[in-house]
Order: sequence, then C-alpha cells, then structure tokens
Amino acid sequence: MSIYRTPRAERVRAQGNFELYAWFFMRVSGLVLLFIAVFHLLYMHLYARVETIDYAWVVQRWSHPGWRLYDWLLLTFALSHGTNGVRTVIDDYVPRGLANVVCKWTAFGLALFFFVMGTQVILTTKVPAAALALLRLVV
Amino acid sequence: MDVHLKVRRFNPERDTEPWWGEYTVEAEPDDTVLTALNIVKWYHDGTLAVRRSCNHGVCGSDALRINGQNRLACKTILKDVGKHVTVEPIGGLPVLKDLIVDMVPFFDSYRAVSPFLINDETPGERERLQSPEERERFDDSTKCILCAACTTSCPSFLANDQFIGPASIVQAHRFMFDSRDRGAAERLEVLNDGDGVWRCRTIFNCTEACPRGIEVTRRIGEVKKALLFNKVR
Amino acid sequence: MTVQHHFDAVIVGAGGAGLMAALNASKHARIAVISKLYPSRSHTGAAQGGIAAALGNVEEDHWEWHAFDTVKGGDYLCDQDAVEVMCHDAVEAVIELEHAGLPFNRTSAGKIDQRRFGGHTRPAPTDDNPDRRVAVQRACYAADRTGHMILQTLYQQCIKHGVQFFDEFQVVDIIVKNGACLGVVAYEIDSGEIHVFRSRATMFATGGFGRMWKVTSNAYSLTGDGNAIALRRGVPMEDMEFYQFHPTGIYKLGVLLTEGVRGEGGILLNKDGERFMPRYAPSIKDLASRDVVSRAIFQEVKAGRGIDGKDYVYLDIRPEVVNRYFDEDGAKNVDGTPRRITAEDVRKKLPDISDFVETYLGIDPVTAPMPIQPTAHYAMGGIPTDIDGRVVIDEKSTVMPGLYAAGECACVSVHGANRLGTNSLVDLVVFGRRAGKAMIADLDGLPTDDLPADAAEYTAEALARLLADGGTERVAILRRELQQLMTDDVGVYRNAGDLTKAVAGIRALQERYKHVAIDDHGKRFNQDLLEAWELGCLLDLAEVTAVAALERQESRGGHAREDFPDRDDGAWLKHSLGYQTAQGVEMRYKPVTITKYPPKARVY
Amino acid sequence: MASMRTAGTLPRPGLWRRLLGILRYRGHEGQWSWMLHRAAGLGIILFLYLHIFDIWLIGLGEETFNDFLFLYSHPVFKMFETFLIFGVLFHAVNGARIILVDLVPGMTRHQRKLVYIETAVMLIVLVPTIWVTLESLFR
Repeated sequence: MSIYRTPRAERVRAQGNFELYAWFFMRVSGLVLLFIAVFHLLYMHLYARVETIDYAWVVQRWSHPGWRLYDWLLLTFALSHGTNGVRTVIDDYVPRGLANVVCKWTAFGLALFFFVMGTQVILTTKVPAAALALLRLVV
Repeated sequence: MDVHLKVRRFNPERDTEPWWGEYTVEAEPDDTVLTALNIVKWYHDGTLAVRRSCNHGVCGSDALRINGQNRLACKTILKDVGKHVTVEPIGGLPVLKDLIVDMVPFFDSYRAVSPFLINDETPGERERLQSPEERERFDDSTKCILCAACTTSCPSFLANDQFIGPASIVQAHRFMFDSRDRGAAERLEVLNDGDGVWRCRTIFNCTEACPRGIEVTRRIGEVKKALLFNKVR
Repeated sequence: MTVQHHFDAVIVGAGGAGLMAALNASKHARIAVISKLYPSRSHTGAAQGGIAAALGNVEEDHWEWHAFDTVKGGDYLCDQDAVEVMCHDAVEAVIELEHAGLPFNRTSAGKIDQRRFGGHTRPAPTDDNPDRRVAVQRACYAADRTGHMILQTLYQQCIKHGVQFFDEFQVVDIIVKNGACLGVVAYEIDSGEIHVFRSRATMFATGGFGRMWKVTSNAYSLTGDGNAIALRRGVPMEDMEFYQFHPTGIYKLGVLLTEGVRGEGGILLNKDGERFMPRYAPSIKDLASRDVVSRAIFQEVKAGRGIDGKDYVYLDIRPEVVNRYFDEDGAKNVDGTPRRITAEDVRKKLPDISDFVETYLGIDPVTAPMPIQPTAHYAMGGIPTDIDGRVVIDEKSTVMPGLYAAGECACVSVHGANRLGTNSLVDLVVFGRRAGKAMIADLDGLPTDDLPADAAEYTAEALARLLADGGTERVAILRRELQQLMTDDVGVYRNAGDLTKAVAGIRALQERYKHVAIDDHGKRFNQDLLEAWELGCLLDLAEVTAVAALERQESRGGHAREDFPDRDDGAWLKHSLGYQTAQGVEMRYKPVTITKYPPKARVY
Repeated sequence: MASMRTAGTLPRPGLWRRLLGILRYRGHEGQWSWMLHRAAGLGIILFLYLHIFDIWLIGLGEETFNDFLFLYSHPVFKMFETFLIFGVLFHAVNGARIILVDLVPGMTRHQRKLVYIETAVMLIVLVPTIWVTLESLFR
C-alpha cells in the first residue's frame, strides 16, 4: 500500500565520490596484488621453502633495499585492500549506527597499528656488516 | 502426477511464528507452480494468500522463492522443479501474510531513481527522432516488470535493505541510456553511494533470477562505468 | 470503522485507460487512482502487438482509412462519430506517448516504426476489383510488449506528476444519490478496512471480464468488477453479446500469441498442412479480422481438420514456411523487393512470444509450429459512454452525472461487433485521455452533495453475507462450472437452445452462490473473500451476456448464431442495453450512429 | 497515515538469521564464488595481521624470532597453510575475474564459464604448491 510518495531525500546519502574511488581502488590494488602477493606466496613456498626460513635468511634478503621496498609495497597494498574489504563487509552486515562506526574504526585502527608495526620493522632492521659490504660491492 | 508442496505460511492475525504447510495436489507435469498453489487455495485451504494476476509472466505479481530460488510461480513448470516443491515468500521484505510481502520499500527504491523520462525541451508536433541503434541501447532494461525477483535474490539486499537494489538500478539504466533523456546526472547522484550501485558485489543472483532474461548485472556494470568515466552512452 | 477520503476525482483501475485519465486530470485537480493491484500489474501490460495510428511513417496512410477499417471490422455496429474521434485522436495520442518516453521501435530514419496487423488495410484498387484493399503498416509497436511499455510509461509519468495511488484497494460499490455518482466504497485488502471516497468525478477503468470463460487470455483479476458494480446501480451494459475470441491463444493455456506473429508473416495450418485462411478470406487471408479467423479455426476443427483430431490448429512462423508463402503470394516490401523473414527477425521482433512458447510448450517458434486455439479475449461491450467517457444510462443517452468510464470496461462504441487488433490500446489511450479531460471540464458542474450517512452500509452487508457461516458451496467449484457453461454454450458459435440452457444454468449458479462458504475469516489479504465477491460480479455479467446473446437473432462480428447465420441490418442494426432488474435482465435497444460509412457486406 | 495495518508484519530477522538466509538462497556459480571470495579475504587479512606481527619480532632479535618460527613448521599450521595458499590463489583469480567482468563489455554473458576457467587456472598453480608445502611433513 503506497498511499504517499516517499520523498527522495529521505534516503541517507554519502557525500562525494568516496565509494566510487574505493571501488576503483579495489580493482587497481587488486591488480597490483595479483602480481606482488601471488609472487610473494609462490616465491616463499616453491623457492624459499617456508620451513627453512629463519632470522638470518630474512635479514640476508633485506640486505637488498629492493626487497625492503617490495615488502613495504606488499604491506601497504595488502593492508589497504584488505581493510577496505573489511569495511565493505561491515557495511553489508552491520546496520548504520554506533555498532557500524565502532566496527569500522576498529578495522581502521588495526590497519594503522599493523601498518606502523610493519613499516617500522622493514625500515629499522639492522643488516649484518658482511651483508652491507656485499651490498656496497653490488651497488 | 502428485505434487508435494511445502509452503511457508504466516498469518499475523493467528500465528506468532511462520510454519510450513504441506499439501499434496494432483496436477499435470506441464502445469505451473502457480496452478498447484491455486489448487491448494481453491480446494484445500482458502486461507492461503498469494499475489497473482496475468498468469503468464508479464505482470510480476507472483515472484516467489521456489526450491530456494526466486522465480515467477506462473512461469515455473512443475516438471522442471520436480515433485517436491518448496515455496517461500521472496526474502528481505517484511512478510504480510503467507507468500505476500510488503512491496512498499521496493517501490520506494524504484521512485528514488526518478523512473520517468526527464527532458524539458519542447518536443514539437511529431515524435522525437531516435535511431534504431539508440533505441537498442536500452532495450534490455525496458523489459523489467518490477517483480522484485532480482532485488530479493541479491545477498547484498538480503543483508542490508538500505541497498537500492538491482531493479531500481535497471530502471535508472533504462532512462540514462535513452538518447531522449536528460536526467542522467540526477540519477547518477542517487546511485553514486554506498547504498547505490557500489553495494553491488557482482554476484549475478539478479541475472539468474530475472524472469524476463534481463542481463541485470551487466546493466549495473554499465551504470558503474558511467560513473567511473563520468559519461553515459 | 470506515475511513473517509475527499478528492476532486477518483479513478478506479490503474491500467492504460485509468492512468491516461489520471495523467491528464492530475495537472488540474486532486485525484486518486485506486487499484486492486499494483498499477504495474494491470493487464494493459499483457498487450503485445501494437497500437494503431495513421502516422504514415512507413507507407501512405490516413486516419479515415483507419476509421473505415474499424467500422468494417466492427461489422458496422460501431458508432461512427466515436470511431472518427478515436482514429483522428490516435495520431496525436501516440505522439504524446512518445514524448512521454515510450520506447517505440524505430525506422532507419528514426521515426516510430509500424507493422501490419489484422484488418488494417489501405485501398489498392485493380481494374477488376476497384474495392480491393491490402494490409497496411499502421501498428506502432515496441517489440512485442507494446502494452507493457504503455503501462510502464504511463505509470512513470503519473509518478512524475505526483498522482496519489491507493494500491491494493478493492472498489466494491459506487455511491449514487439522486441519480448522480458521489464516489466509491473500497475495501483495503491489506487491512480489511472499508474506505469511502467522496469524489466529484468518479471514473471506472476496470478492464474486462474474460474470467467467465475457461480458456482466456485474461488475468485472474479480470472479473468485471467495475461493470458489475455499475450494473447493480442501474447502469445498463451495452452490446454484451459481442465478446471477442482471439484466434491465437496457446492451446489449453490461453496465453496469447499476438496477431503481430501473422503481421510478420505467420500463417495458420490445419492437420493436412493446408493454409486454410484463403478459403475464408481470399484477399487478406491470415490477417482477416479476429472473429473471421476464430470462426475459420472452429470450422476447420469441426470438419475434423484440427491437429491430431483435437480442437487446435498450428500457427507457423518458421522462416522457411513463411518465405515459401511470401513467394506464392508475391509479397513485396514497401520498396518493391520481395518480402523475406529470417530467424533473427522472429527473435528480435517477437522476443516475448518466443519466450512464452519456449516456457509453456518447450518449443522454439523458429523450428516448430505453435498449437493454438480461439481464446476468450476482449469485451466489445460494457458500460455505455459518450465520446468523452461520460456514462449514459438509457437509449436517449442520458448522462449519469459524476460517473465516467473508459477502456475495456466501457462501450463507446468504437469496436461495434468485433474489435480490430491494436484498437484496444488506441481505445484506452484516446478515451482515457478524453475522459480525464472531461472530468476536469465538468468538475464545477457536478453535484456537491454530502455523502449519505449509510454510504458504506450496502458494502458492509454484502461482505458480511459472504463471510457468514453455514454456507455449503465452494467458490472455486461454482466458478469452474460457470466457466465450463460459458465455454460450451456462449462461445464462438451460439444457438437458441444452448443460450437458453446457459441462461437457466447461470441463474441456478446465482442461486447456489447465495450459499457460498469461505475458509478465511481474517482481515488481512482475505483473498478468499475477494474471490467470492468477484465471482458474484462474473455471474451477474454472464447473465447479461447470455440473455443479450439469446435475444440478438442475427450473426454479426463476434456474435455468430448457428440458427441465424446472416447479418440482419433491417432488424438488428442497433445496440443492446441490458439492465439488471428484480425480474432478471431487461433488454432495450438504441440506434447506431452512422456517418460516412454505410453498412456493406463484409468480405476480407 | 502510512499504514492502516490491523496486524503486524513478520519482523525483519536479525543479523545471524539474515546471514543464514543468504546461505540458504540457492544461487549459482556467482554466489558461491562470492562467498568464497569474502571468506578467503577475511581469512587472508587475519593471517596478514599474524604475519606482520611475526616479522615485527625480528626487531626483538634473532632468538625471539627464530623461537616463534616453530609455529610455521608445526603440522597443524601446515594444514592452515594449505588453506592460506588456496585462499590467496582463489581470491586472486576470482578477483581477476571480477575485474574482467567489470571492465570488459559483454563478459557478463560468460560469467558462469569464467568461474570454471578461473578454477582450472587456480588448480594448475595450487596443486604443485600444496604438494611442495606438505612434502616436508612426509620426509
């Protein structure tokens, strides 16, 4: 029974193109991750063999700044892509209101926390002198 | 043949919880599910409520969830769904009685996209011209009968009824891609939103459910692209 | 508890006619549209083939030619002044629909495309036959869902113009005081509440009543509610003996396969694979008017030439078959090239037909012929009106102030004894529009009386009677018996014996209807109650139909009497008016308006 | 007067009932791949949090880090790891399908077929990777 028209303005409306950009970002970051994340996964499992990895191996690998950059990009894209995914899941299942806001800010908080954590370890891990010497020879 | 029907029943004047009514009816294999429901209603239990009108899939009254999928009861042939048929109201809309849901939220969403030609230019004495190709551009979305089978099959809508829904997006598409229309910007503004096209997750349930064969997901995709590239047609 | 509403105009029925009127009236007054369905469910949406208008977009055409075809198609029973108005206004109305957004198919020049349709012709004189006419491309169409597009477009425009809708309200009575209509009484289906609407102008656009027959193209909801309500309040039913059986409904189901199939070249075949229509209509063959084709099919079946000896024949649109007959006929396109059809054309121009046939018969029309039979389709008769939709209640055309009607429920009469294909859409668009305008024009002159205090009493009693305990008859069984009886005795061919039996049978059913029992006694969506009420409407209208058919001792258009096989202009060139009285149906008659087209023998 | 209802409606079910309701809808390939995509995405971000945490342990010195790595060679975790590989690969190929469907006109018509193609592609990469991953367990 629709006796009266529902004014169009009644629908709650987000501002601007945020959702559009988010949608587009998911495609772009997805494409990037399709390469760097899958390569990372296959490299670690097929080439490096996960069970043989230890402190020395990681530090050795990070002696090359290219790998540090690669890992940092992976961290950034994976976290942002994943967190936006979590945001859409929250928007799908948690109705607008306090719960929705709390869930979303928790997700954003976690993302920030882990981003800082990951960035810190990638930037500050000390590399053994021998490795550094090797690096200078190469570069 | 004997058909065993399991029908979701709920009468708010009598029941506090929905329940399953089970009926065995005699019907022909090429009868429709609607015919079977009518047999129940006419000869077994007159209290069963189900909307129906045209009986051949053009009015959109009898979209129901049949064996777990949204279809029109009058376009679903018994031999195609087997001897055991489960019939439920379509999901995501409040149930009023038995198989009848409240369509008001659905039509509110429909109205939200300004579902009418917007063009303030004076048209002249004769028809506006439109090439067959321009006409073909939006042909698919003109088939919509507003039965709500698509919208109520969509997991995004089932989870969150703020979603404007595939049916309304198809209606917006029908006008946005009509060369005679000038209201694309107005409609895109409504659709460019977390409750608009962007809640579509490309699941294709709508396309599978459409009794008119509209490529719903594709049309939604075209609206997304119109927003992305900021142009229609 | 009753709820009261006040409007300038109330329109009952949200199909093409109702919405067209609403659209035209809404710009000037406060109006409400009441429908027992959601407007987009109305049966206008099932119309497939097209809407005729002499636009002349594809070949030369004039509205006078359209008028001639309509009058001839109606077997000269049409009121020719009304026909002229309709065919003239049709052009304007179609353009108006296009402006409102209707997505017509287009010609390569971008204009509205037009196709051939049964009974629509242009003069093509030859030396030996100066009166020869051939099929003309007059039907404007949107694939094979023209009605759907008209309904959608009008609903959209009504939304745009802020028309107020009361969806899922069943109108059950009109309020008549001192011979004028003051409004309607409606039952809200969702809540079971009774609502009273006071309106200066009240319009019925409630559609047809094909549900009194067994095999029908009509929706379940087409039970003639508006007609029955008017009949009970003293309005006669005009020309009820004329009911159209569409030749090509899917066998047993009644789902319509548009005449557009034959317009695109489809042909009818009997069990011998013979194209039989040339024997009945030598000049336009399969595109003869519907009554002619339906009778031809009936004759073939009677002569034992139905498929498998059953009561159906084939409609064939397989390109190889159609093209063979194009060659045989020497059929040409407008530019003179030989006419051809491809599988692609069939799928493109008749997509819904292909879908129906596939869904319900499991066949592809491009590779297999389709089993069809004549199907109860359209009421030429109904509530008598003048050319502006004002309801007239006697042979002197006395207007009932405040009451209007348009569309299938009305009888203007533009269809006479048989309606031409596409003219139903023309009728509802043109006369819906005129009625909408007339209501606004008349508004100030209509009675301002208050409603009588007991306005809703009659309705409350009628519904209470149906809800009362102690009945023994089941609605579905009575309805099934009525449908069987009407199909057997008031079908394509009629005779005095069958009709007498029918009248008696209907009266017996009416008697049993008084003892009807229903299962549902609730308030919300009590469809059991509504179906019982609708059956009452069907019974009342069936009685008028059968009596009117029994009385008319001639054959004309859709009314074919075996015992009176010829048209009798001397005695029967007149409209019938059937009144409901305590003693049964009383028949009166009024003359037919003839302007330019004197009655002639009808040959196709 | 929005409504004159004499009786109520069946209220909208809560979140869990709604989620179950979605699972009960008999969708086709599109729905199943979407569910898997979502589940895999959520699983991956949980692993990502863990992974960032363990790499961060590098900053606490060789001993702490290596001690923690026992987790990755534990047989139970090896099983989780196969899920992870499946999740990442599926999320990747399915994401690629969605991008394809979104951006290439007409691809929607082949959506069902594309699901089978992506599954085939995924299996080609998945089987050897899992074989290599689990091989150490049997040595």
